[in-house]
Parts: sequence; C-alpha cells; structure tokens
Amino acid sequence: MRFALTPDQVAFRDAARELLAKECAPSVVRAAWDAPAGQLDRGVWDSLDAMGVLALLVPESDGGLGLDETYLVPILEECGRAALPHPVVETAMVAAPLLGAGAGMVSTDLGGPLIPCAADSDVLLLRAGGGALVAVPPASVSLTPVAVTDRARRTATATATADATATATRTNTEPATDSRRSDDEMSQVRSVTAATRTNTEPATDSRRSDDDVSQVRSVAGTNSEPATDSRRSDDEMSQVRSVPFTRTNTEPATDSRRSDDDVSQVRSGSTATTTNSEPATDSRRSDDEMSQVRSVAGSAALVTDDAGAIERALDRGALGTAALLVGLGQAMLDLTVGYVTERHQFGKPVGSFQAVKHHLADAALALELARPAVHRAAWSLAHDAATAPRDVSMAKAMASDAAELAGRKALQCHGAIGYTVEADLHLYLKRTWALARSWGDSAHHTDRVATAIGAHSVQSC
Amino acid sequence: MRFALTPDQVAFRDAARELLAKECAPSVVRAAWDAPAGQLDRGVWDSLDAMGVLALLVPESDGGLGLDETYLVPILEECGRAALPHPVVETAMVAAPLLGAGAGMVSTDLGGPLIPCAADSDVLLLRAGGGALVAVPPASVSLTPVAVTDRARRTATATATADATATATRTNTEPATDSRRSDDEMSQVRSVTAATRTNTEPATDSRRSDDDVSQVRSVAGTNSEPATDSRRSDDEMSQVRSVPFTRTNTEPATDSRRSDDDVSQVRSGSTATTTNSEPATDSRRSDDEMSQVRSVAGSAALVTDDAGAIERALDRGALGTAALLVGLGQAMLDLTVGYVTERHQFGKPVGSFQAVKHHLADAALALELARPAVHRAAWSLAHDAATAPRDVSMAKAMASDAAELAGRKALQCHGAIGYTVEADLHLYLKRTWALARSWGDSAHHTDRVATAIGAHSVQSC
Amino acid sequence: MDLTWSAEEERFRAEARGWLEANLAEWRADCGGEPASGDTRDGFAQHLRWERRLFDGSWAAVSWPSEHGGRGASLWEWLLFEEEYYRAGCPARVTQNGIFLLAPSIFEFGTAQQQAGILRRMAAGDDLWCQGWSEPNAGSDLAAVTSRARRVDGGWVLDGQKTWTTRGAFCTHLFGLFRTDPDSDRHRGLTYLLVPLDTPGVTVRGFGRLDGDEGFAEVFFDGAELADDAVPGGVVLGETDGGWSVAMATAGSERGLTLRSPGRFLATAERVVALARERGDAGQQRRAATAWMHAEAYQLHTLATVTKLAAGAKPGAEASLTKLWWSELDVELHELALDLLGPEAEIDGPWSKAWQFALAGPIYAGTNEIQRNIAAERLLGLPR
Amino acid sequence: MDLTWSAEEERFRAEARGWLEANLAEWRADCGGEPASGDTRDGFAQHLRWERRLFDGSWAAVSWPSEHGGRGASLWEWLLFEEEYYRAGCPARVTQNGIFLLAPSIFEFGTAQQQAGILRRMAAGDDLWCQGWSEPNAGSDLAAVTSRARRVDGGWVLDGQKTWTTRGAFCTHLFGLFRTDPDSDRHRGLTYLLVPLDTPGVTVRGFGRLDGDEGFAEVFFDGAELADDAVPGGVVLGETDGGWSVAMATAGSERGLTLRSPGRFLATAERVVALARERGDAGQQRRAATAWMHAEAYQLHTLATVTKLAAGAKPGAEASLTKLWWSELDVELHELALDLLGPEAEIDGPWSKAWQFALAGPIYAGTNEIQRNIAAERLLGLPR
Repeated sequence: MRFALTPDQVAFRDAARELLAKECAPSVVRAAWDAPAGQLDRGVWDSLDAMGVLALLVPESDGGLGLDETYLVPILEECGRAALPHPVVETAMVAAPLLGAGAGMVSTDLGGPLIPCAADSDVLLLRAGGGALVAVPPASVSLTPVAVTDRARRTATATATADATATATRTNTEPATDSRRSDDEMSQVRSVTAATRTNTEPATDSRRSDDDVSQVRSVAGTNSEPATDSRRSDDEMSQVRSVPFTRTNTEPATDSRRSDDDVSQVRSGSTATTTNSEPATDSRRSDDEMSQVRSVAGSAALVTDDAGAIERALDRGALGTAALLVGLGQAMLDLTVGYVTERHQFGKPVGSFQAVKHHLADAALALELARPAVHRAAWSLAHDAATAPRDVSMAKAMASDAAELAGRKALQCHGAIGYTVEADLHLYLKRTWALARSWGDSAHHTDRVATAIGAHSVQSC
Repeated sequence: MRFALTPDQVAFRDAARELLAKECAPSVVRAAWDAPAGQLDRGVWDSLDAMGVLALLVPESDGGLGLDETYLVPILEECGRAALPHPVVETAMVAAPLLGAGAGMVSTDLGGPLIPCAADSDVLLLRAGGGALVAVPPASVSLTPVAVTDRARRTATATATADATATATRTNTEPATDSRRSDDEMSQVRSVTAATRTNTEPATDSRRSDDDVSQVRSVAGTNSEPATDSRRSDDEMSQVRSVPFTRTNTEPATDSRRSDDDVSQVRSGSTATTTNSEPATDSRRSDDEMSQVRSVAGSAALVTDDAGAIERALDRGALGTAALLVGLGQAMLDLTVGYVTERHQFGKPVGSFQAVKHHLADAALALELARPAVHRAAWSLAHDAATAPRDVSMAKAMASDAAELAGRKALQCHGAIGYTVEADLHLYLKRTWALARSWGDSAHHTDRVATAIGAHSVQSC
Repeated sequence: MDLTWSAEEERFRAEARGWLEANLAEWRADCGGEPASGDTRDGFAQHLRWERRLFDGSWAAVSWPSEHGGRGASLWEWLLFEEEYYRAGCPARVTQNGIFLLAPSIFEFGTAQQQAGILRRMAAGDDLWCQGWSEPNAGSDLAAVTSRARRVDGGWVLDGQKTWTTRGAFCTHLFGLFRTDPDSDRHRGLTYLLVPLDTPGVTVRGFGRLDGDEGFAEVFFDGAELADDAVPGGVVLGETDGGWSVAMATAGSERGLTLRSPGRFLATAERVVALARERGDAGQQRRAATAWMHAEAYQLHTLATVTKLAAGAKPGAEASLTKLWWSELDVELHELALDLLGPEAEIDGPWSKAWQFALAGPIYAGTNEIQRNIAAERLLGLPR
Repeated sequence: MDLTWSAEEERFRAEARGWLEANLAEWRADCGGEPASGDTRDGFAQHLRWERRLFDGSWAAVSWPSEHGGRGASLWEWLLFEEEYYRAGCPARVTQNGIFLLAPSIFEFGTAQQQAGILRRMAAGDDLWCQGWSEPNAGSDLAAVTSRARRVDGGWVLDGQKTWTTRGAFCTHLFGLFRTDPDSDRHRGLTYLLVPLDTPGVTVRGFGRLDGDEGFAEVFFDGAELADDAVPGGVVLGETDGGWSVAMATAGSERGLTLRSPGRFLATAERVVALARERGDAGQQRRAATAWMHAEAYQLHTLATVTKLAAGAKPGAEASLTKLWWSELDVELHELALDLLGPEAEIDGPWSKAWQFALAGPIYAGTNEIQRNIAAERLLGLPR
C-alpha cells in the first residue's frame, strides 16, 4: 500500500505544470474565446504533444509513452488548473487508447450532445450512436457557431457528406475481409490533416517527424449492422437552443429517476451498449484488435462496436474530466485566496472576516477530499480493477461537486469584481459549469455508485 | 387580502402564551420526563382545557368555542415554544373535530406507528387501520415503557381485550340501526374517564362542570366491512426496536421513491383511504354526521371510515405538528440568542463571532419564512380551500426543515453546554426530532406538494 | 385573516393581464424576433420601446400618483401587477434602478420641484438613471467612498470614480454619493447627488458582466462641473453632507419589497416545475417542489409584510432576511434548471443566462454576508 | 502508487478479524444480552471486560511497542485493525481518551519512567484516564484555563474545576492543564498534570450527556494535595509551565488520525446503505451513495496521509480538514439513517443514540468553527 504519486509521476506533472504556467496564462485562454475557427493558437497544445502527453497512454511500440492513467490524470489536473482551451481529455484520455498516436486534435459527443472542442479546423470527431463509435476525419468536420457559456468550447459537427458516408459505410452488410484501407485512401485522410497542421505547427516541436505525421490514422467500418442512428439532428439541436423552457423529453423514462438508459440517451444514443457492462478482462487491446481498429474508411468510419470498449472510453472521459475539475477548483480557490488577501474593506483584508475564511475552508475541504478519489480511480483504471467503473463515478461525482462548490465560494468571495469578464475568475467558472454536467453529472454518477454498492433495492433498478 | 392574525386571534394566542409561560416552564417539561404513568402533572393541560383550547374547533352548540384553525394554529405554535408535554395536537386538532368536546386526553397512531402520548392514564386512543379510524376508550388503553428519545412522549397501546372487541365490533355485518349506545354502556365509558380525572383535576378549573364531563363521548361501529388489520403486531414492534439495523421492509414498494402507498402504510395501514383525495365540499360535518360519529361502542369502536374525513384528520395532525415545530424552532433560537450573548470566550461574547451570527441568521430566516406557510395552511383548512392538502404539506415540510435547522444551529452555538441534559435545550431538540418525522416527514410532504403542483411526470406517479 | 382578492383587485389583475399579453406580443413582433438582452446596446434600445409602451399604458410605475405617470395603485395591486408581469414572461425592467431604487428616495427626500421634474421623465424612459454607489475600493464598505464634490459658485466640481454601475453605458443620469466635506470620513460628510452623464468631465466606459453583456460601467469624474440646476429642482437630494441617510433609505428599498417582487420567482418556479416534470428524475422533482415552496413562501411572507405596511408600519431590518431569501432562492431555482438541462446547460440560452444573473443576487445590494450580520445584529440583537 | 495490501498485511487483517469475531461473540454472551452503553455505570463495567480481552490478546493498542502492551504494528496495520474492529461491530473504546489522546503525548514528552509506569496499565484498563481540558469558562478558548496548581514541598495543591470530562465519573485518573504561574495569562504558565482522581480534595460528579447517559463529569479540586510521585515517574508531563505545547500535541491527535479512523465510518456507511436498500426511496438511496462516497473518500485521504507519515512527514494543520470531514460525515450518515427510519427514529435505539453522539462531533476536539479558522489561516494563509 502506497497512495502517493511516484517521483516519476510527480516530475511529469510538475513539468506539465511549468509548461502550462508559461504557455497557458489566462491571456491564452482569453485568446481562445475570440479565435476564429482554424486560427486558434496551439502553441501549448503542440508543446504538450511534444512532451508526449497526448500519446501518453499509447504503447511505446506505437509511438506513445506506454504509461498509464496514474501518470496522465495528475497532468490533466494541471490542464484544468490552467483552464487549457484544448480538448486534451478527448484526445489523450479517450481517443488515444482507441486510435493510437497522432490522431491530432479530437472531439467527441460521448460526454454529451454538445461535442465541444476548440476553435481549430483539423478536429477529428468521435461520435457515438447505435451501439458503436465512429470517427469522422477532420476534412468532414465543420465548426458551427453555437453560443456556449464558455466560449473556449465550440461545437463541431460532421458535415452532411460525412454523415451520409458514415451511414453508407455502416450499412454495408458484408464484413470487411481486409481491415486496412488502400494506401490511396490512407494518404487522402492524412493529407487533409497534415495540410492544416502545417500552418500552425511551431518550430519548437522537437519530436514530431514526418514519420509521426504519416502515422495519423483514420478508421474503417468492420461492422455490418445497419446504423439505427439516434443522434439528434441539427434541426432538433436548434430547437433545443431556441426554446429550452419548453423542450420535452420525447422518450419519457418509465422510472422517474434518470435511469442508465436515460443517460446513455443523453450520450447520443449508445443505449444498447452503455448498459451492457461486460467486465473488461484486459485493459489493453491486443495488437490484433488494434490493427482492426486502425483500418481506414472514407469520411466516417467505425472505431469500435465493442460495448466494453465504449464503456471504458466513457469511463476515461469521465475520469479525465474529473481531473480537470479538481484542477479548476484549485485554480479558483488559489485565485480567491490571493484576492481576499489583497482586497481591503472596512479597514482590513476581506480574508480576515470569518465568513470569508469559512467559505474558503469549505472549498479547500471539498477539493482536498475529492483529489484522492480521482487518483484512486486512475489507479483502478490503470490496473483494470473490478471496481473501476464505481471508482470513476465516485471521482466524477465528488470532483463535480467540489469544483462547483469552489466556484460558488470563489465568486461570492470575489464579490462584484469577480462578476465581470475583466477578472480571470469567469474563465475557470464557466469551464467548471460545463464540465460538471458533461460525461455524466454528479447525480448520474452517484446513482451509478449506488447501484455498484447495492444501495438500490431490486425493484428500483 | 389581509394576511395577519386578527386582534382576537392575537389576544387568544397571547393569553395562551402567558398561561404557558407561567404553567409550563422547562421544569414542568422535565417533570413529565420522569412522571410515572398516571401521575403526570396536568395543571397546564387543565388550564388549556379551561381556556377552551382543547374544544376550540368544536361547535358552540356542542360545548366548544366554534372557532377555526386560524385561531388554534397560533396557539399550537405557543405550545411548541413551551415544549408542552401533552398531546394537544392529537386532542384539539385531530380528535375534537371527530369526537366533539370532552373526549379527554387523546393519542393516536395516525402520525406514525409510535402512538405517542403523555404519561397519563386516561388516554383515549384513536387508531387507524383497514381504511377506518377506531377509538379505544381509556379503560382499554395501557402505557408501555418503550424508550423514546423525548421521554415526555410515551407509547400507549390498546390492551388485547380492546383489540379483540374492536375486531368483533367491526366484523358485525349488520349496520347499526341506532347510532347511540344504551345509557348503561355510555356511563361505563364515562365513569372510567371521570374516576381517573378526579385525582388530577385542579381546583382552578373554573369551566368544566359535571355536565361537561357527561358529554364525554365514545364511538360505535356503523361500518360492516371486516377489518383487514394491517397494523404492526407487538411482536413486530419489539423486533423493530431491538434490531433496527437489520429490519427489512416486508412490503417493498414497486417504485423506489417513497410512494403515497408507502407512507400511508407507515401511517398504520390506511392505504386505501389516504390516496383517495375526494375534495371536501364542506369543512364542517353536518349535525347528522356528527351524531353518527358520536355513537357509542363497547371498548373499541369505529369513529369513521370516510376516506375524506380520515384525510382531513391526517392534514389537521400534520398542520398542528407543523405549528408545534415552528414554536419549538423559535424557542431554540431564542434560548441560543440569550446564551451566546451571555457566554464569553476569547474575551468577547460568543455571539459577536461572525460564524455564530450567520448560524443564527440562517435559523431565523428559515423560521421567518416557514411561519407564513403554517398560517396560510390554517386558513386553507378553515376555509376548505381546494389547495388545503397541498398547503398543509408545504407547511409541514417547511416547518420540519426550519425546526431541524434551528435545532442544529442552536446545539452548535451552545457548544458543550447544550450537549447535556442539564441545559434546557435538549427538551426542545428531542421533541423537534420526533415531530419532524411524525405525521409525514419533510420528504413525504414535499412529494405530496410535487404531485399537487404537477412536478411529477405521469409515468412517475 | 383574509386570503382572497377582492372583486376590484381581480378586475385590476385581469386588466393588467390583458394589457400585458397584447402589448408583449406586439412588442416582440416589433422587435422582429427574440429581443436581445437589455444589457447590450441593441437590446437596451429595444427594451426602451417596451418601457415606453408601459408608460403610455400607465403601467410603468403603477404605485406612483398619476401626475408622475403612475396609476396610484395600492401595494396589493402592485403585487398583482408584478405577478402578472412575470407570469406573462415580460422582460426585466431596464429602468428598474431609477424606478425602484432612486424614486422611493425622491418621494421621501425630494422637493416638490424635484419630484415634478424627475419622476415623470424617469417613468417615461426620457431620463435613464443608473446607480453610483460602488467604487473600486468601496464595495460592501460603502462608507469608504472617496469620490468627492467640491463646492464652487453655482455648483459642484466632481472628481473620482464609480464602478459596477449597472447599465451605466446606456443611461443618461447617475445618482450617487460624493464626499462633500473633505475632512470627513466614513458615513459623515457625504452628499447624495444627481448627475447628468453628459456633464463635461464625466467619462463612461462600459464593461462586460459575468455573462459577457456590457451590463456594467465605470464612470470617471475628472473635474466635472455639475451646475446646481443641472437637474430640475437641484442636484442635491436631501441635505448637503447628509447623503448617508438618504442612501440608506435607498439601500432599504433595494433589499426589500420593491426590487424583487415574489411574482418574478413564482413565474420562474412554475417554469422549473414544468422542466422537472418533462425531464427530471424523482430526486429532481422533489427539488423542484422544494424550490416552488420557497418561492410560494416568499409570496406569503410578502403578503404578510404588505399587510403590515398597509397598516402603517415602516419596513425595517426584516428586509435583510428578505434579501437573503430571494437571492438564494433565485440561485436554487436556476441551479436546478441547469441540472435538469444536464450537458445542454452550457448552451448560452435563457436558463444559462438567468443562472449567471442569479449568481449576482448574493453579491449586489449588500452581500449576503453583510445581510446575515445585519439580521443577527438588528433582528436577533447579537453583539456587534 | 500501489493500492494493494501485501500478503503479510492481509494475514494481519485475517488474524484480527478472526480474533475479533470470536471474542466479540464471547464477550456478548458473557454480558448476557445486549451490552449497555459504555457511558453508563453498568455498561462501563461490561466494557472494561471487553478492554481486558483486547489487552490479553495484545489488541488494546496495536501500534504500541510490545513492552507497553501493544504489538508494534505499523500505521497500515493499525488502519486495518480499525477497519476490522468496526466492521465486526465492536463497541466504542471506553479507554480511548487515554490510549488515543494521552498516550501519544506520553510517548513524545514522557520520561522512560512515566512511559513504563503509565502506558501498560492504561492499555490493560488498570488505570482509566479522562481528559481535563475544559472548564466552565474555558471551552473553545482553552487558554482561558483558571484551575491552578500551587507548588508546595513534594507536590502541588490543586484548586478549580474541570467540566465536560467524558466518562469522568468512571475513571481513575485525569490528565489536564493547570495554571502553575499565578502571574501568567493565556497559554503561558500552564502545566500538564497527571492526577489520580482518588487524591484527597478531588470530587467527581457525573452528569447526563445529551443522550441521557452519565457520560460527562465535573471534577472539583478543593486544595487537593497531589504528591509528586502520585503517578509513576512524576505527575508533570513535559516542563513545568510548559504544558501548552504538550496539550497542543494532544489536541493534534484528537483532531487527527488516531481518534476517528476511517474504519468506523466505512462500517456505518455500509449499514446505512443496507438500510437505504431495504427501505429508502430513490432520493434517499442517492443520499446513501453520497454518504458512502464521503466515507470512502475519508479512507482514501487517510491512506494518502499515512503514506506521508510512513515516509517521515509530521501531521500538520491538515488535521483540521480531517476533523471537519469526519465529524460532518458522521452527522450526514446518521441523519440519513433517521430519515430512513422515519417516525420510528424516535425509538431510543442504536441509530438514535449514535445520531446524538454524532452531533457532538462538530463540537468536541475544537469546534468546527475553530477548525475552519485554522484551516483558512494555516493552510490557505488567510490573515488572522
């Protein structure tokens, strides 16, 4: 028993923290709010890539670092602390184990219907639907200007062509006999990605070689089931946006609690697969499986239809998001401690008032106890523990609650100064609100824990 | 629109407050904790009776004051503030409208399985079961020494004879042609009550005449349905007491939320009737109905099997209890304000610390907003408003929450001094815990409000 | 105790409802789509047209005497109007800081000339008033005001800075506290001044509130020359050097009855209940009922307060409890709405916007920490 | 990071489990029915027999060296033991204030003679120690102690009063702070004394705690003559007039790791989860899962703390956070249990009793208000 980061893990985390402190100051986060699509400054992103963070979970033989979640999660905490305006969880935690190294920037709708990503143009899109995960390569992804509270998050959607292709590919009833696409197709996908990246890749990237870039992979359909695509159409989405007061749940749950079915519906229709909880017997895919996944398709292609793999992807996303939340909460607490020490009212520092002290002690307490839950879940995922799903849910529930609490206390202790976009606090606050309700909110994950620990009676499950 | 007590209502309440301040000091409450059965000091009880409080809701023509709940509820608040160790809600609010004046001290299991009452020997017992209310006269009621947290509350049970008689009476399939028992039977019930009362009745009782006493009424069965008695047996009760960790709910609800069915089960089996919510068209029973209720039986007799009447009895009990809770909360707040003003630590009054101020402001806030809800529900019951059940539930939910909060804050601000039986605080605190969970707890009543206001989807009801 | 509305009050309610529904529809049509936020420059202009409609119908300030543009409504009728206003879904009042915060002080402390010259133009939206209390170093601690006014012949010379001035960038006038006795400190020597924002030497800079709208402004005074007659009846409200007591009366209004009527929260509660019915789980539906009860309790508490005021009582420190209640209720309601929306909550729609606005409630009009102190000290009598 | 137990640790756990189960059953049988509360006179005697069993099996103080009656267990093993102890349903330790509060100070500040003379008898239950910190006017403000000890030839003369002394009426010895420098104030001039309660001039009066048990005592000192050798190795622990730092070390233990091990709350959480499964609604089941997570998080936090301590770190102000967490967790767990029991909760059974005990948590060992101050000032660095 030893519940602490190893010196290696600490060193890696501290290096990431230092990098982020230098390259991801609040001004960088602010710039991401205003960056037009395709013109996002990705200096810090490329530096993280150069450091190996994005492919940390990928085996060394595949160009990754071959490390596990106990290394990545503390780094994600730092990414949260910096409010990093890039989809690091989606890319490093969710996509990398499925797609391997070099997939570029990845967004996904696994965590909710919003498919949030940065304002960049070469985003690979992982979409869930009909019990499968498909990948839409950057060329077929478009950014739509949906207003979100945290404007460093954008919404990417697949173009109509990509959707049509995806459906076409997936309605092919013949199983693919060869799991790799032709070189032609491969280079097509690769060139789109490479062309875009040329514009933005900084000279400081000391690691990525052309060889690396040529490893960019897209994926093909090996599954013959017709897609019963339950994704929300664009029309439905715009309806949601314009009349949130009146939107009705079109498929009411028979039980009034948000059931697992319900939530997987929110997660864009992976109904059939999310509740299928076959225990994973091996936390790493075999090489055979890997090469199957890496097979290439036209513009949207099947990544996996293995329920266990999708479940693990959801768990990785939830845990990565939990880590971001703990970091965000810590950042807000630190900002506020600094502020209330400087700010004077009634002739003394605001932080000397007992009410302010108690607000911030509460925030510190919640974060202090959420953090071990997040680290433990990383260990459980890395070691494929039987309790991993429960541990991930505990981490996400506690991190969501702690970060939301820290945000509330931070805003209250800042007073009017925090209630402006000129102060930095809002950058962290709005990210917190978004992430607390993505990848399953606190109530969802608490109910998942309740089921795992047997708090639900047989009748109510 | 005028939402304030009338001068009359204020005068009546203030008179009750004055009386209680004189005759129900904390020492009187303490004495009730230690009083052996039958030897309870009932000075304040008799004074309240003399003032007309116990028969306040009874028509003048029947020896009552002919007033309504808007008069009684503010007085009950005062009874709560004094932690009156007598069943005033059960008697004045629940039994009086059903049984008329002079029923003596009444306890009931409508509010929960514990049938709490004072340590007196002449207690008439109202029991719910099988869709009916039966009355067990004092002679057939025994007190059992079940330890409860608030020892001013005791547990009365019907003797085996009474139970047997009750069942026998109710299995009689012939409807009673005459609703009044013979004079012989009447005097039998009356003499038991009178004999007991002679011992304790103080000379100060300036109102009660022999005539009044002769009006003591017991009730007879007019219903022919066989009783399917779902009450918990004594065996089951003792099992509950000895092994609460392991008790299983023998009839699991099909929906995991506490359903209405579930709660009415807690309320001793009035399942069929509680959920039947026929709106009352008249808030006062007709004389015909009254005389029917007053018919007399042997040792346990039917009071009513009218679902609406039982529903109203439950509502009156819940509202009366809500009023007690607001009074208890206020008493604990007042005690604590006094204490923290006197008590010095770190060279200044404890009450000058901001944390203590904020604790008590929270308690004051909750009570200040719960009180209007209680008064409004009194008006709704008195005027037989269609919203009365909803308003009662809102009152009980808010009063339960406010009193529990006030209790927690009071104990915390008292510190170790409050954590002893030598300080008075615990007398109020323990009553609060008991009453907050009697007559339906906060969650039950909140769910009832949710149904009334349409917060439940069709599927989840 | 009588919890029914009279036939006359019901007629008033029906009239208000009819007018509001018809005019709201017309105004929306006039806007050509969903109106923008009143805290943006474009939205403010749209909302002024709504304010003008209200004034033309004598609904802009129902409780004011008709000579000032009101209709002499009772407090009860005012409550009914507010209930109908929010039930219909009418927009937040961009004129509220004048009508609900300044006007009560004008009625109490203003001369007849000031009343005549200021109130009607305020109700009509001709003059748009913003509040100039806070300064960079005087937030909760209002008595730390350092903006100063120096007496000169025929007027005042103003220097200093105000900030967090709601909708300051769109308004025409500011009311605020200035230190007129240079040797004074704390709450002595302050004067309540009425300042046209086009006074030379005054600069206004709008900046983004939490929700990104330009809802705040900084107002700079650099030797601004304020003539005594810059406002009809004079620019000083109350006594020179006696501004603190005038400001406290305004602060009382802000926390109390007039700023946040129950109708506003009842309407939100109904919408949250509907949302919970449509997509909530049992736990969320229970939370919806709790929030609804809290809104309803605020309504009941207000009815009791109005009963007292109608009988001649003065509002007191209870206003602190009221402010705590509605501000925390508003957060409770919107937090539940966001939880019900789940991952869709981050779309920057009405609920999300309203959530961000609700979060300001525990901060403005005296932070809730200050209110809890006041409640404990003035209502419960705890030692300072 | 390694979150598995070694084979050796698992063996230790299995041994503890086996011993505890067997001996608990024997002790219960020995009591002839449900044992009474350890805070009643009869129950205390029963519990002493349990303590004796623990000592005889070398389980009374597992982490102590064997010469003092322990078995030299590591902190990890101590955690495992505690987990098994509460999982088995073993009773609260009536010797805890000696073993968990005084003993750490004896190890740190005591002479070899004191250690040899005091610890083993404490573990065996031969000497029963109660804590003498609080006085009628020194609760949260411990430095306000006025009980005094005057130096005389060969000993001390004690005057004053201690109160809220847990199980004082059943104990044989008291440890506490006495003012030995009459000219001192606050935390200077205090001495940490060890006092046999049969010292002439000492009077003990038990009184009822919230749950009615005689769990508290007042201890009066009326010219009590305490000989220097009344306790083996001497009655002064640490330096004369230097008692404050010794007491603070004890207070650190009280808030920290040793007083409330995670096992206690994990066991309660499991029982609450079972209760929620049997009779809870969906909302209550969700609350049960939340409470379970809070208990589990405390366990995880403790594992991290022990990892640090095992690496040689000293416990610091984090203990304030720990105390806040477990005390509020305990209230959360028992409040839920009472809500699950509904109207039956008022039956004075184990849950009700434990609820009342839980309510003391936010008060004793430094109120949670004080702990929040400490956390804010020492961990976050906020100004005093």
